[in-house]
Amino acid sequence: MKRLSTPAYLGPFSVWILLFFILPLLIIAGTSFLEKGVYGGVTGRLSLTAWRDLWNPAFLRVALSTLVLACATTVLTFGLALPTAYAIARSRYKNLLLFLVIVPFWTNFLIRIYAWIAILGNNGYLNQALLYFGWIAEPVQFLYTGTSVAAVMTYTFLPYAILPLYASIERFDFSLIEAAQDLGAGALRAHRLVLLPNIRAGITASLLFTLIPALGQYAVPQLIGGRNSFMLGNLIARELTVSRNWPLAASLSVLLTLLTTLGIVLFLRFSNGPKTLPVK
Amino acid sequence: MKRLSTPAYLGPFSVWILLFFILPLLIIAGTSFLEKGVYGGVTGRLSLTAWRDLWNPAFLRVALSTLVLACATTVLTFGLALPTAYAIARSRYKNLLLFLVIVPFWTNFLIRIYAWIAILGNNGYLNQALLYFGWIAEPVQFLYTGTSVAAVMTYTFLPYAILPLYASIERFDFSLIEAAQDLGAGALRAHRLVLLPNIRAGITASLLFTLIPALGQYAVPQLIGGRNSFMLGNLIARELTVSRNWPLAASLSVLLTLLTTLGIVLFLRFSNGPKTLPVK
Amino acid sequence: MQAEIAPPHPGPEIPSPRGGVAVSVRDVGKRFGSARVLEGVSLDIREGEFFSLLGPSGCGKTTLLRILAGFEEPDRGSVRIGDTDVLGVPPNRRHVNTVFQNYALFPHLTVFENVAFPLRLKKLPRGRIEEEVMEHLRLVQLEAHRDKRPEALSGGMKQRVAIARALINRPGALLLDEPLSALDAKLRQQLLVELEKLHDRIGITFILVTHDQQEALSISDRVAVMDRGRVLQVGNPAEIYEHPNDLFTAEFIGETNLIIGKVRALEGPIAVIDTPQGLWRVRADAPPAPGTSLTLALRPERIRLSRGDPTAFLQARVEDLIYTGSQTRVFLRTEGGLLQATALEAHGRQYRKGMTLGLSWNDNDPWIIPGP
Amino acid sequence: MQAEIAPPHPGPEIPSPRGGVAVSVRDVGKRFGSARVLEGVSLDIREGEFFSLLGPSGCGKTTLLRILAGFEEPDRGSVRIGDTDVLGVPPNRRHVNTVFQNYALFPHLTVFENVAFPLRLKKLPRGRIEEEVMEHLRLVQLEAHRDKRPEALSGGMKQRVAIARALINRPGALLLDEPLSALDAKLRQQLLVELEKLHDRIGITFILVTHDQQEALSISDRVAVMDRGRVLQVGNPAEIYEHPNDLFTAEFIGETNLIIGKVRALEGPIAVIDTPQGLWRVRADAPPAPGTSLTLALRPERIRLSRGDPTAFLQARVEDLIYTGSQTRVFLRTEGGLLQATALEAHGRQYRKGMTLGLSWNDNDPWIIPGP
Repeated sequence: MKRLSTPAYLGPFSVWILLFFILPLLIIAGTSFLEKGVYGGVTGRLSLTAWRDLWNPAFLRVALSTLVLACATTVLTFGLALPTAYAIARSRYKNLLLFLVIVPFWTNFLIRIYAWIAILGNNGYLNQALLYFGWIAEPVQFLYTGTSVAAVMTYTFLPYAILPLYASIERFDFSLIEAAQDLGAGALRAHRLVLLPNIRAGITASLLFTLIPALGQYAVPQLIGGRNSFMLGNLIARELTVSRNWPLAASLSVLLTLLTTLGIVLFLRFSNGPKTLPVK
Repeated sequence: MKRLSTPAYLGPFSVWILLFFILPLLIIAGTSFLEKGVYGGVTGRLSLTAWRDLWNPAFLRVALSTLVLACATTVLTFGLALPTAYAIARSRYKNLLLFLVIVPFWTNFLIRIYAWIAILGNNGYLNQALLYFGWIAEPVQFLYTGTSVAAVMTYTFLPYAILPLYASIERFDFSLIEAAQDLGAGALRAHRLVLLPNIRAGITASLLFTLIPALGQYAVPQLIGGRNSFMLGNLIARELTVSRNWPLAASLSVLLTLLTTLGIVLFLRFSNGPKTLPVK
Repeated sequence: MQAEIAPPHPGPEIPSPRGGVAVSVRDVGKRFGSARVLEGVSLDIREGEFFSLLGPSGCGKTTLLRILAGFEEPDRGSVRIGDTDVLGVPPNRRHVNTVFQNYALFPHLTVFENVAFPLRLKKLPRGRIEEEVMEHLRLVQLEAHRDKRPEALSGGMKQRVAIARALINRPGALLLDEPLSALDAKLRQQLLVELEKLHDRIGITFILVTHDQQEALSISDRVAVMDRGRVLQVGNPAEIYEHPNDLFTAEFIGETNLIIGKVRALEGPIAVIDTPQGLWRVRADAPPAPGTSLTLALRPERIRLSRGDPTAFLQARVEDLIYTGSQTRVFLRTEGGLLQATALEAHGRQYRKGMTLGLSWNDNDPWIIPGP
Repeated sequence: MQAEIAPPHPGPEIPSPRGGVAVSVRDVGKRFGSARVLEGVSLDIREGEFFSLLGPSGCGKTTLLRILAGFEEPDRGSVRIGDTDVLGVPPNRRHVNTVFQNYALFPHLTVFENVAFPLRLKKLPRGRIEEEVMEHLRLVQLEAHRDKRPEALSGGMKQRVAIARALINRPGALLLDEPLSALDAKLRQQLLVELEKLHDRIGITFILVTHDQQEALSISDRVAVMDRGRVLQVGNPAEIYEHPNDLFTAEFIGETNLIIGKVRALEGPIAVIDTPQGLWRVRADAPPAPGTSLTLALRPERIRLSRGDPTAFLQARVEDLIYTGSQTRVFLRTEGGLLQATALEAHGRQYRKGMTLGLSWNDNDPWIIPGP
């Protein structure tokens, strides 16, 4: 069984990329330079209106808060995913634990969100319980805050962040940790100096699997965040479905894509950073 | 470095399951037995109305078509994911190709869907091109069909189906294929008899990663399918956000969860099937 | 109690019992990218013989085996198995089976199902499969483990399953790719003996790839020594060990003292050779002309050591002794350099570092290798 | 040209040059779940000596090494390294370093950075690190490969990096866990010699874990033979090989003929023993009383073979010959069973299957092992 040579693959893959990435992107970019139709859609005429409309401080504020929320979510998710993935990979019950990580996702996403609303809402079970016991005087505002959006996004993305980390930790040769300890590193330091650099592929995948959907999210902020925590995804959805201003939706999308690309580039640069021994 | 003993883990994991699976499920199940509030939410009174409302032939028809669409999507996705994952795992450019698989997902989901609407709509680019060249006399109905829903869901889930398959194929010892050929199996038969049983974990993950979100999907049928291709997820979303009948949404959710569980159980039974040598 | 002692084996001097050619390789060449892995290899392997391909890693021996099995196609040359040219024939249509280095047992099947795999492919009736598989499991003494999965077996047991599975199709030749290299030293010895027994019992051609010269010499009817894609020498173990015809083989097989020299004179069949260790008299069938530079080779165990023997050829001081139990390696400092001798343990004990010993050997013990 | 010949080594008979105790293990026991891995092991390893833990896989030797390194804690007993009780001391605070079986080189670091790792942990100044690392790379002849990643190195080179890395902290003892088992036979020989050279040069205590008796005998000052969690015998290679004091050691170390017998009479220091092979006369320091059942052991190389010698103890027919180049193993059928003898190749050539040979040995060649 020789490895098949590459050219055989590049064909289909180029088609994939063209069809599913370049083409939609071109259509979106193209649409942003067209005049909007009356009931959605576009006319055939060129127009820069969508780009002019973009220079709206409100939009830019949303873009900034999108970036902040997405980064916070990514950090939070990764912080939870790394120890979880480590614990699973080192356990004797790997398959069971992995299964448990995925199980919550049997129930519909929307339903789970509404269950959380039922729990966390101002009249929700949690506030009612706290009031009942007299621990609070009036309901606490859990929902419709940036924090709640980040928390629910974290909850949503956690399994996707855990899986690639698990895969790379499970493959990691733990005798390297022993070697590092043998050579004078304490347990924590050994993990930082030897485990982390050797599971970088998993870390990268995990962070990207969180950062990219977080930047593009619209369901969570809509349901949990309310108007104050709108993200770019919500603006785009509004322009597409309510305002029916497709060119503006398109220019917002181009902005979002640029933001995502920026995030990825910055992240990759950071993660490929210093090639030398990372001991301070 | 001993492996840590299990009890240390079971604690946090039980909390995870309780908080993110059992609790939401209980709240949903509970809600389905309450009386609906006037503007959404529920009153404290018990009621079986939500369950009585469920025995509506329209709902059951949607449940059936949800099952059909989800299964069709799963089969289609798996059929595309398996050869793709195989090709990537056997290629010298694994990382590049994996990257290309994920790249399309940089752009926002909603945007990609709208780009497809722009292409496939009755006034879309494809119909316009076909009309222009005179290959068709009037626009073809691509959108708002069950087929288009299945196709777009496939497009959406493909990367999540490819990744676990890739991970297990990449780990597979291909000398086993050589052994099977050496012992008299042709190349295809060797793959069927030896590769497939040994990447079963990846196959299971891949199928579940498609089947579960497909059963719960609401965004794609709403945008691409139109009223004729509504799935259970859409009914639930409608009851939650438009009709504001939370108990009915909850009973529908319980139905969906049962359906999903049924799907998973059937699937696992099938995939764990005959333990003997699978040669006919 | 009686010690476990190795069973009979055919011995190196006995010619192959059958006359036909099992495998014939002619001028086979193979490249991977820019690396030339095989460069014009030709071999005839006789029916029923135990044939070894011996060489260091990277010498091309495994590639040659994979060409026989059908996993690689050569760039040039021809390969015949029995009467058929097998070039272009896929592995599943070739009448040979392979025991892989890592055994390549199917992890999802039990021992029984692994061995039954080839028969199930042929859709033999259930009873017939049961019968044949059990017969072969008995052959490798694994009946009791029929329902275990490979992961539950030890290394030696895995290897025996792999052998049973490869034999059940009754192949024309059994190809073994370093089957012992993953095992412990003591177990390796034991399985080598079992392998030999098996070969004697079933009588088909065995082709063994190995990097271990002890393994190849002790088990094979004939050995092909390979280096850098070429076959350097083919012969029975005694020929290979006693008359390696080039430097690589002389150094790779066993320990050898190599001394550069120049022919000074010929005295009939005896060449008198000038070396840093003095004048050596060497018996040679076709001695090279005076003035020729050459290398003399002398096995350590051919050097006789004695104390105070005035007739010895050389005097040397014992510089070091390496004790390995059954024998002692003696490192000797002569005026011209270092020489190594081997003494059976019983003799080795009498020597001490710093002692002066006399060295002697027979005229026909050293042999000549062309060129320095 | 001069053959590559192994360099000097301290030799088995020379006692350890320094007097202190480097490592002291007292009554150490360890279980994993229900499996008892170590059962009351006690050992003293002297400063500067080359000490081997020898035994089959699963005998507990690696667990003992891991206890010394600090990767496992014993269930009972004490472990001292130098003057300190190290129980409960984590690996990074112990004054020993380990060469792991798979080398455990850090794949994300270059050769230089791997070796520099321990010094960077200590935050030594840059120039000092450069200097020390290069000195140690020179020690293992890898200066030229300083910027390569481990994946680009051969097995032998990886091992040398692992050794340099383990030595750079100047540990009190170097622990080696089967460092040669992943290598080819020929390379193993060569690296064994390098390891010995290194030990002589730097003079610290080396503790080697191995399952290969040849390896242990040829390189060690002293050897501890282990089986099933116990130390059976500790001694220098000659003691271990020539006077194994139980059956396991006798069978595990080298080849041995084992014969069951019963003492018939004592004639001073000579015991006359009744065996299926006739009456044997064996010299023993403390011969057991008449009537005692025991096992006689006799090394194959102690059996002298002769043709037509009427004074021979036994007559036997050559049943099989296994040729391994430098020597021939001769399997002999006597009236009472099978015996194995070893002949140096030069002698082995004269024997043929079916020949009848006379067997003799010295009174003090066989030794007595208690119990059958």
